[in-house]
Amino acid sequence: MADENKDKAITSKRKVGVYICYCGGNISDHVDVEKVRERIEKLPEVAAVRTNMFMCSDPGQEMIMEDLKSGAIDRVVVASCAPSLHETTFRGAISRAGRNPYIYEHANIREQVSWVHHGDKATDKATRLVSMATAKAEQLNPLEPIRVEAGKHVTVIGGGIAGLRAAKDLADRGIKVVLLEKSPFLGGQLASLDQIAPTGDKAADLVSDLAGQVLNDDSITVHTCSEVESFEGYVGNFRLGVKKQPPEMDPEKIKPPGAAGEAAGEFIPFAGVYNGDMPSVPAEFTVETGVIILATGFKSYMPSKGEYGFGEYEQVTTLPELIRSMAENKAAGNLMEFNGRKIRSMAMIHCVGSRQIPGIHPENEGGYLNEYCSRTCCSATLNVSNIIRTSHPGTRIFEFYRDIRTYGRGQEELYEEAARNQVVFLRFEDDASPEVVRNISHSGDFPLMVKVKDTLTFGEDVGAPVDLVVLVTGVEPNTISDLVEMMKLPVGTDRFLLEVHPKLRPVELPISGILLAGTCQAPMDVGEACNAAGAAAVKAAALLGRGYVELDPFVALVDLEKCGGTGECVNACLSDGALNMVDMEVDGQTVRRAQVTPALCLGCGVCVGVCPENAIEVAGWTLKQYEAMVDRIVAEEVTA
Amino acid sequence: MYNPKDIIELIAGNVGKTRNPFGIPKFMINRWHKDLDMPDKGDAMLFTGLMYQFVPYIEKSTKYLAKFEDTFLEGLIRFAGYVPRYLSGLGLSVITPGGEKKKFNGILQDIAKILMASNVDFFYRPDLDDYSGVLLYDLGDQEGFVQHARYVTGKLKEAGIKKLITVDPHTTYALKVLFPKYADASFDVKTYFQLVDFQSKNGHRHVTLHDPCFYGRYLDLSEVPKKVLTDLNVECVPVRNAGPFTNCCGGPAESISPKLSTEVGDRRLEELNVTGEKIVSMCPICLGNLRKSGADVEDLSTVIAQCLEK
Amino acid sequence: MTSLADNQSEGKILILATETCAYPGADSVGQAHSSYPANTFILRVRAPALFPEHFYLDCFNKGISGIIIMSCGEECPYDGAYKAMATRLDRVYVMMRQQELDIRRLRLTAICTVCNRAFLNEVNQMNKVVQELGPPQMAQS
Amino acid sequence: MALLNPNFAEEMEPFTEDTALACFNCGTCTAICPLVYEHFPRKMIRYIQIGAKDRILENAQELWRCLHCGLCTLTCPREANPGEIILGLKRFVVANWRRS
Amino acid sequence: MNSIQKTDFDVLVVGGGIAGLQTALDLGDQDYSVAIVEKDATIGGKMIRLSKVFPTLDCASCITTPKMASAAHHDNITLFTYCDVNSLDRMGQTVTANVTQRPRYVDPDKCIGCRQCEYHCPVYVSDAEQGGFSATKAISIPFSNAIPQVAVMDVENCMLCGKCEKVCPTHAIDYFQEPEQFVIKAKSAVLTTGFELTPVSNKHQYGRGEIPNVIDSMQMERLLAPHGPYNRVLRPSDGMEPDSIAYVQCAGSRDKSMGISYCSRVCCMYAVKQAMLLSGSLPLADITIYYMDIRAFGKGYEQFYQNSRAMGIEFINGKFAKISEDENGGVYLRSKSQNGEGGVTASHDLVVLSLGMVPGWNPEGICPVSADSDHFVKTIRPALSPTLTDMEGVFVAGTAAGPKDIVDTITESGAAAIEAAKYMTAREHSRKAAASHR
Repeated sequence: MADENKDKAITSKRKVGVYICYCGGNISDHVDVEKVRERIEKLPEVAAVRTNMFMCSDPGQEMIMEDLKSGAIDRVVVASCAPSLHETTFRGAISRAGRNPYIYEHANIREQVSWVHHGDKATDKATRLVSMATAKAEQLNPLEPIRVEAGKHVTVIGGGIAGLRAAKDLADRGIKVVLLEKSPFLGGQLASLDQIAPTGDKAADLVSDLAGQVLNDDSITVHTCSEVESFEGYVGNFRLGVKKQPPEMDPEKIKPPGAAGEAAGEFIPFAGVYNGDMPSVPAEFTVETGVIILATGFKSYMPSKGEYGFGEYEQVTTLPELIRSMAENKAAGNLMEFNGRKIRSMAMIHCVGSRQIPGIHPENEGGYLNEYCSRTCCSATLNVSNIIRTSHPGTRIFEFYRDIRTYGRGQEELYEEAARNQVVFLRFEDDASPEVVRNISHSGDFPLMVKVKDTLTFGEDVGAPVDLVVLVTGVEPNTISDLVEMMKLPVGTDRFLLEVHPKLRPVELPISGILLAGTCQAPMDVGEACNAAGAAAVKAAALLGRGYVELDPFVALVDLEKCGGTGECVNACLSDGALNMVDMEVDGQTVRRAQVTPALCLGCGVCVGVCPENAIEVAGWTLKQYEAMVDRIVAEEVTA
Repeated sequence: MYNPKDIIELIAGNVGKTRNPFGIPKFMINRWHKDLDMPDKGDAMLFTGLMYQFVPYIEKSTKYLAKFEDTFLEGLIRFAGYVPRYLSGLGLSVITPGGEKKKFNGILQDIAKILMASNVDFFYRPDLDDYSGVLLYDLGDQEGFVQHARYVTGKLKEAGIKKLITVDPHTTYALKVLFPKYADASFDVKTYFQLVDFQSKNGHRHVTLHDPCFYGRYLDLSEVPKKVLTDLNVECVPVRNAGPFTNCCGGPAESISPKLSTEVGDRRLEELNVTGEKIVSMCPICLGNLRKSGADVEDLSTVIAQCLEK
Repeated sequence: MTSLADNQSEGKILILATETCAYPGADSVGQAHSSYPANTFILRVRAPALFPEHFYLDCFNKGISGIIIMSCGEECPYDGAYKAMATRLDRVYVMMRQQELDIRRLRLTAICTVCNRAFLNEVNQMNKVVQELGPPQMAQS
Repeated sequence: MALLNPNFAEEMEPFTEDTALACFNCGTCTAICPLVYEHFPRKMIRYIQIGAKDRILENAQELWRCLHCGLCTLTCPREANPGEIILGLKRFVVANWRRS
Repeated sequence: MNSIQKTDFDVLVVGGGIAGLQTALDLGDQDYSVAIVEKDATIGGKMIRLSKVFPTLDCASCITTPKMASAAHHDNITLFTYCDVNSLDRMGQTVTANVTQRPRYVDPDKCIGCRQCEYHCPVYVSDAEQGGFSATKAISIPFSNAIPQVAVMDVENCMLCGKCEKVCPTHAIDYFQEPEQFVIKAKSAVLTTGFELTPVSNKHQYGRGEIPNVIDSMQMERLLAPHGPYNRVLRPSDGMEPDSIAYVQCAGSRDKSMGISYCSRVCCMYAVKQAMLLSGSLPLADITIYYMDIRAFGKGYEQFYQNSRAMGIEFINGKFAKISEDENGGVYLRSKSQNGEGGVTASHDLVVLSLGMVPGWNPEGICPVSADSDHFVKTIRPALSPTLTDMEGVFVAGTAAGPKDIVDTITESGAAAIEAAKYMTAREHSRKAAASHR
């Protein structure tokens, strides 16, 4: 081995160290790791090959660091899982060894080899992928991250509970915040609730409390009736164009606040806190900000016409409507009243617009299914049932459910309380939803009948004659297609915004400096939304804490010797200002050459493809590197 | 299975008439105390609740019931006039074998001896020792039960009785839990084995203790007999389902469905037989029902009393 | 070695997969443990717009039998890059025809992070094409 | 089709403190019951919950199979006290018989 | 990292599981100095001991190890492992913790993690890290990716043969090591003390842990882990590959007869996850999940659950009443049937109890923070500030404040970190204000 290394030092100028992970069997069960090691050792640029059970573990990283420190190697390739998981881990290890983290290349031999291929083919492919990585590594150069000044400033989009929480958290950490809210009110969907479960807090109190704190905080500027119209920039230096305009409101439904004499900071039921700022003419302004937190929230599912009789029978309503009616009509009495009618018995049908199953539930109008669980509705329904049963003991309640999901602290108690309050539960299977029909054949003057095959009654058909049917509608992400398009936000199959990784980076998006808070990401209750907001705030605070942000160094580099000044790259460039033609002195002559503004360069490489002289490259992702990798794909000797 | 309605009415009628479920006058049943010299005054009264005394009668009557269960005769019982004489009243008394009666009387006598040996200041008044009515409660005749309980407690209260010593779990439960709740009468109730207070290492044996449901679950008394026996050098071999998790002997169903009762009893016996040691019970119902399943069962009092004699 | 022969006869497929969409998409196929032909080699790219026309031709010249560009499509994080690349590709097709290369050897497609089925489809289809066509023969090489 | 009648729980109230309401139909009582009998005692408990009084009276005999052994009550995860419910039902049925 | 030098910090984090690590990282990244005090010999908590995690089926090690490594290497974070917090009180402006470091009988500064001691130790002991299914040595590094990589001696089982002392290249073995007492002072504290599984001994009907083929969910995690005890799933009694496996849901939750009335929140999902992993490693096995309600409430959970049903995992609605053993090592379960007859008995080769969560720490007598009726740390503003406790400047995150899955735990840890940071910012402001008044 030692002699071989000496020989290599002569033939190859780079000393690439290769570290192949067993991944505790995840890789080694399908890839003959030791065979890969033997083959890779023969490559000219390779100085050392080592294997480990868990390369990402401390001893694994230690191994790399020691080889770097001893000078045995000067480039690193780790062959393990997907780079999204551990690229930063190993770059970190290289940094700790005192080396530049960009002398690193990753070979993905788990997700793209051992988990999809088997036998010799897996081993061969793994060998090729590693050899491709070493070929690239041979050409890697140290890169320095681009440091950009970042103002201690965050913009929160959305003035619901998560947005308010994030804004206040950041202000308390000494960071200036702009809060943008589309509607004239703060409080979001929480403002349209009454008592929340299971804490028993009044939504009005929570919203008033937090919105009050936000409005009283000098570090926070609140703009209601404001929407983001344009977006540009990068972490630390985002620029948002905001349009503020008088709200479109149905005067029948909502009085324009202020008109009724509401003072700033006052809570208006089912609207939110009015901040005293109502534009009369449209205005536009720009916000320069370091980090953007998206807290765009959710909307309630609207049943389609005919879904459980919705829109067909006037006695069919939704849970949000019921909550509103109850809050507006608090008079006690043996029977609850809804729309002026006394309700002797009512049905609550769970999972309307949630947990939809392809092939069983029809697609919604937009051509999608809500396959997810809306998480909050079970507890919300049980809470409402408990309130009704306590204040209107004559009103009977039947709950039709699939699974009762009272998962959180204090929620199972709501379920038990509902049972003790004589709420009758009926359970239906996924493919046997209850039916809401007009009550004709049965005696009694109840207008509707809810029929179900009740698995709790041993699969018998059971009917509930009722005065009211309440559809427990789930939550859907708010329509923010404009933001999604503008900011290139990733959206999951459930149409909620999609985080990078639910555990590693749960509130982050791939775009550095844009964070998620609350129900724009997934259904959550108030406490969970506030936690998510706190988690986003802490990331923003850490990002901006030092006054500067370090960006990936993967930006365009011009080889001035080759550049012929055609300007093709500038024409092709997608980012305004990232590439410019400038006059400069070369060998005593003034020539026009391309110049890069690194903070604005996206690193997309469009310029690379158009340069007639091959004079421009993206640092860390050069065309030569790719060519070297292709050579390894076709090289016969690699797997020999 | 018998129509519970008929059985309930039969038993309720008997309790109403004779203050016991079999319709046999108390003086004919309760004879165990005759040979013993027990004081009629003292600190605590021994209250047998007549359960042990009933066992021979229960066994006999259920034997006949079992014979007719699921036969056409079952239906006949519905008509009060056709209730065979031997299932109730004096007729039953006549056909019940004397040896059996003697055996169960012996259990009670042993208990009295144990109390004496433990220097318990107790007395016995046959006139105040009544059936607790617990069967009426179990069968759902709440009205009948409450009425009977008031009668029993009324007598006790009138006699100024405060402390009671019981001998079986059902009566103990009735006195400790049901009487305070339904008859407004609270006594200081202890079972006899809670009062055992003498030393002996004469046991030298292994036994399988069958905990009755009422001691194990309802009254949480299962640890006491175990400790008493251990102190007497009698080792209780562990049974998987014991204490609060004990399994039923099947006895309580005997009046409605003797078949079911035997089925459950057989299952329990199988569990108990795993240990291979002699089975010891402390409840007349368990004693009777396990015997019916073919077990060789001894009463707890017998085991304790044996240590006394040696 | 037999495996070497196997791999050669299979014809090699190069996949240019975007860092934000298609590359994690391929990972997602891996997480689902869905098997696909092993003669596929994925290069992680920031945007395929980086590659000039000659890159593709060079690849075929070197012996790559098929190329799939898995882009983000409309989801592309670099506004305009997709369009730029698509127009460039038209020129590549022209050049391929000149070289008498079957244009089915080069495909542009959009794969997102959760497009498992689409990914498998693309790979299997290209594999069929390269099996049918055999190794690339270039007119001028 | 059985029609729901939730008022029945109140009809039961004079006969027992435990009116089957705490039960969430998990079936533990049925599985632990030494009777090994068709959905006993949960079936009866469910009938109270949905107010199927006629079903209870039709099947009343089943109640007297109960040994009152208390295993179900001990094991019930929601402390719904199934044993006491059965006892309460017996009282209800006896009262019903006597009334008629 | 190991020897106790620095004892004054901005924040004390009690517990080095995923919640503690995330909290510490989020605070350390804001340039606060953080101490993590962990009772175990390694950080990583329960998560590092799992196989894969739902709903992404990432390997748990892959997610946890980078966080463990970055905490261990963080300039602002100091780890104290194998330490018990004896008291945690506020004294004026300071949170003071009296801590005992238990003896490892290995000098952490000298140990290089070479495992020579472990290889040469002649005493085999049951390996709790592998669910007790395999053996380790009386001196060992807890597991391959433990942090720190320092050996620990099991004094209960060590027979003092002296072999480890002889082979240790750095002379790190110290048979006479004594517990070390020290005091940590901080401005704020975050409790991330985690959970334990519901003790099986609490439920007689489930065999109290005495039936060999009835195992708990954490043991199944080990059987499924890539570096598990057998490298495949075998049942413990006879090493047979189980053909039918049953999951008993709510085995330690939603059961007042055990004194635990709450839902433990993760058991449904981990059972579904384990079932999916099992059907991968044992494609022919029948897997049945006995449940009351499937609580797949989180992001992507419902889809995950529906996938498992499509894969052929059987779900039977009914809580389990009783488990007993048959003579062939099989396990009988009694539950209610879906329809038709009432109680049914089913036989399975292996039964997994989906045990719930109980608090990992009881503050009583240690810390004046209150516990709620469920014995988890009480939070005073669960809606708006879910990490606030009733003790000033002391916050709580993760399963210390009630059952929680990993995603929610990590998010909550971030929230606790911002609360602690806010608390310290406010204090700094008032200190400055007071100083300027003077």
